[in-house]
Amino acid sequence: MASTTPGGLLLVMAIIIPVVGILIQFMLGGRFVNRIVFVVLPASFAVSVSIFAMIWSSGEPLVYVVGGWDPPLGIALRADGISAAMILTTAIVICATGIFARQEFSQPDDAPEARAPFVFWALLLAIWSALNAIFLGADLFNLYVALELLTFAAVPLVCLKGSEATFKAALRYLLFALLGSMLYLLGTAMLYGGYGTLDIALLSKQVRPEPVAWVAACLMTMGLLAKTALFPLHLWLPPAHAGAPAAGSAVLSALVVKGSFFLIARLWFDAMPGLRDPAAAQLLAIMGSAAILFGSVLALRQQRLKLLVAYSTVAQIGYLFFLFPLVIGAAEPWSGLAWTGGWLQLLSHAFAKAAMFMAAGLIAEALGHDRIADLGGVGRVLPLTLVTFGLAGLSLMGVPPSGGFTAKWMLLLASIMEGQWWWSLVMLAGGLLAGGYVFMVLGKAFSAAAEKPAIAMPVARSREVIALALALCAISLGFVPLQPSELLQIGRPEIPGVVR
Amino acid sequence: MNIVLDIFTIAAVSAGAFVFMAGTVGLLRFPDELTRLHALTKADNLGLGLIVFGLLPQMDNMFAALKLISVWLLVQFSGAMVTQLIARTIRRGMNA
Amino acid sequence: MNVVMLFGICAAVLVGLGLFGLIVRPHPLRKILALNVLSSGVFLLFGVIARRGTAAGLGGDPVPQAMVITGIVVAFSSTAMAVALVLRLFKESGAVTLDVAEAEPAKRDGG
Amino acid sequence: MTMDIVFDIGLVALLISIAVWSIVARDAFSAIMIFMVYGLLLSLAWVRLAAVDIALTEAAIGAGVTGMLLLNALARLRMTGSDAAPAALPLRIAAGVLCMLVSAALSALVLFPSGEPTTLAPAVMARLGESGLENPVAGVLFVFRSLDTLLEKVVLLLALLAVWSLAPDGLWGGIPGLRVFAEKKSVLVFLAQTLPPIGIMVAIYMCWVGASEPGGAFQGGAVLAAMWILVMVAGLRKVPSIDSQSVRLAMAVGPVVFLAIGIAGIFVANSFLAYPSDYAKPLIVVIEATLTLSIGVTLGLLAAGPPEKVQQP
Repeated sequence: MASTTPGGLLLVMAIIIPVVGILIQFMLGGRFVNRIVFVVLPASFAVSVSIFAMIWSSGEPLVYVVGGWDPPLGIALRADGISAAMILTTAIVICATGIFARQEFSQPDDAPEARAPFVFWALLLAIWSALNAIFLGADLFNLYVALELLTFAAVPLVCLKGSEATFKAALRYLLFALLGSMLYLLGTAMLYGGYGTLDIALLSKQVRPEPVAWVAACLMTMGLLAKTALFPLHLWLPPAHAGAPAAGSAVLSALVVKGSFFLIARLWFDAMPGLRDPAAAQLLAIMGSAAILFGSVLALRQQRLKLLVAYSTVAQIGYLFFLFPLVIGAAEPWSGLAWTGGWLQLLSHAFAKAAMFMAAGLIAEALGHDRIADLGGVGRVLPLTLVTFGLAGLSLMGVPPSGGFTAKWMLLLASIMEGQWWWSLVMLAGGLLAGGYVFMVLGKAFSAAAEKPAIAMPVARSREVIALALALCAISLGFVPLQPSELLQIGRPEIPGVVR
Repeated sequence: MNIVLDIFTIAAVSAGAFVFMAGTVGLLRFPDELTRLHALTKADNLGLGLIVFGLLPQMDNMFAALKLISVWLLVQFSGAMVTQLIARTIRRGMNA
Repeated sequence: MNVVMLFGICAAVLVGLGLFGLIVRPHPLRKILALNVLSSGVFLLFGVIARRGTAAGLGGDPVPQAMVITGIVVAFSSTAMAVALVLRLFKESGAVTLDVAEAEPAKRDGG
Repeated sequence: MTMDIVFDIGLVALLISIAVWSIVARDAFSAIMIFMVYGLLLSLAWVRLAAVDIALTEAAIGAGVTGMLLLNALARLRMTGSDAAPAALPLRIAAGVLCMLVSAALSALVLFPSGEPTTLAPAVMARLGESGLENPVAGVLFVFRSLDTLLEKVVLLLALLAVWSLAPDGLWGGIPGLRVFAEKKSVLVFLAQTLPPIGIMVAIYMCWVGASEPGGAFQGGAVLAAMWILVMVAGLRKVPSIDSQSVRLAMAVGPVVFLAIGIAGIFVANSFLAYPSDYAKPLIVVIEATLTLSIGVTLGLLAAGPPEKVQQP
């Protein structure tokens, strides 16, 4: 069973290369940070692409048994289809963020070590390492440590600007996140007490629907929901994501909240397949629906652009939870379609939201403010950025051609064909509301009546291009075929019916 | 022989526990900080000393006994120092 | 009644207490304290599970025991980080109200 | 056996009532004081659960360093009297009911376990010999689940980075705002001169026996940190600036050595974080020794807080 496969070492490298970067940065000091990042980002990117390529071409998961100690005594790392997709997406978004932030957080060559560059790059690398550890982890306690690593890297990013409001947002985020980790750990303890292992593959064979498993699953899901900011546990998210510097918001909104969502999916689909319960799945989707509706309505009512984008994240997270009722207990081929649709939504939202936060950041930088009411005419000053915002918006709304459209179409189709048509109403309403807030911004920006606004600070064309490239990634996901994806099924024998 | 040692241990440890109890009562009942400090340190010195003394015969080797004694000495030392510090702070507070 | 059950109940009560303090105490420092009580309950549960798994001449299963040691260090790190944030917030604003008024109802669902 | 259970019942009752007290106490100062007592009692509970390694860690970190951190915070917040009132009554009742439900569910699961006790103890003991260690907990930490331990060291480093990151831009590279009571011939100075040699020896001893008996890098590191803070508070050694080269090296050396040995394992022992069979124990001792230093420095700096003063040239 679990034994190291060829190429398994890549999994270790995906986790430790960023850590090596952080350690070197501490040892050599911040003056070398530009050069360290210049080496580590490409190296780590290459590793991520290789992992993706190996899984894509072989159709088999990669496994690495750390230290040669087989589970349950030791820890294994495992990459299946969804890990591969997440790892590649993470690599693209983080590297794009790196290029986007290169100027803002550049350490001057002959100046003494500066705070912002030192902290920002170390945190970015730590987030990358933690996310990879989450996507590859096959042991629930190891995943707890990875989850904490992610928290510790994400929270300081929120208050990097250092104002009273961001400290408050960071503290609130931290308290929610710590509560979430503790509930997760509590569930982990109970699973170990019940089954004597925390290895996901071994657990999946043993977990039966009995009280200990139910309580553990419930606690762990609650904890992870707090970290994913699913309504009504979303209160920490908007101030935190809106308060961070643009590059930080992009990573936080596009990737960090997805890390804990990924764990919820791992838990329900991989660690405890024996527990799959339609009622629980419905409950998660109900919370998701509430998130879509409330998040979108609140986004419409925001007066600041970055807050609007942050509330849109609250809404878009909701769609991910349709994965549960539409896959669990449903028949092929629709459950496979829903599986693909759910993950595609996650990936396209990652690209679109990163692009959107970067665009919002550029607008705020150029104008010196991000009040939506005063955005009039900004489209004539920053046409490229507003196009980026619009393209990302298409994906969020679910208008073709875009990854968001394909994803939502698959989910919609699955919900109707499975006779759970009520979710499709929520999806349509969510799409309309998203259209509302996107056009509210675009309408202001391109309004013919407005004067050309004064520019506080010009923004570099290269940064605009990076944001546009991410938005185009989200659009290009719209061209994946409308059928269950083979890649996302790799390593999942329990969902049959996929034509290979 | 063993029984004698056991009885000795019981007696010494009980005496130590009693001193600690008395110290605690003092801590709670004495009127001001300085007298409370006095009660606390007496309990520390004598109580812990009695307990360590009582436990010595129960140790199976020299090394373990030595560890016990050094624990007592360390507590003595740091306790005395910290008490001094607290007392000085209190006196400074009174003068001000 | 044996040691395992006794400390198991103790762990369960501590978890509930920590959760309670986290929800009802508005001051961030008190919330941090409550989180520490909560985590001590969780760790104790690991310890109880370890004690229940006495075997091979050991007083307890060393695997959960090692996990607790890792957990204590992580919990300490988070306390240090949270306390530093509270102090910085105080320095910036002269007060440490978290403005948690709207965050509270959400936490209620955290259990 | 009956005596034991009476003691345990007393201990549990005390633990719970002290926890209740620290949650409901009116003012923050007493809450923190009580919490420190709670930490010490908790170490006693760990001894009763036959987990001496954890008892040491809890006493050193859970009660010691955490308590110091909270007290320092309290002094800086200058909080006196009662703090803000707790939440409104309906919320308190709702929260109370919810928390009781959680406690009840957990207790029920503890009292009526569904299966046989689970344990990996035999598996650990069967393969512990291969590592040359005798302390099974150290075996799990540094051999079987060493990836967890390695990542957790990175977490510790990140926590320090997070604390530092709270400083304003201009103070980066400055000196942490630890309060120094420099007063010649004070008792504190005497204490700071005499205690550290003993403390450092205790730290080294703890780290050394960690391979075979309870103890190890964490406990040793915490003692080291306490000694360092004592010396700094007494004004015998300056608080270093956060960009000091030696501090940075000391912080990173443990994780770096750990990672380097782990990577070397790929080439000489066929797997990341595997040790070549004959050299396992010496390598682990090297890792633990460097980690003790790094942990000591990191914990000390965590307690010292973010930089608050500019470095004097």
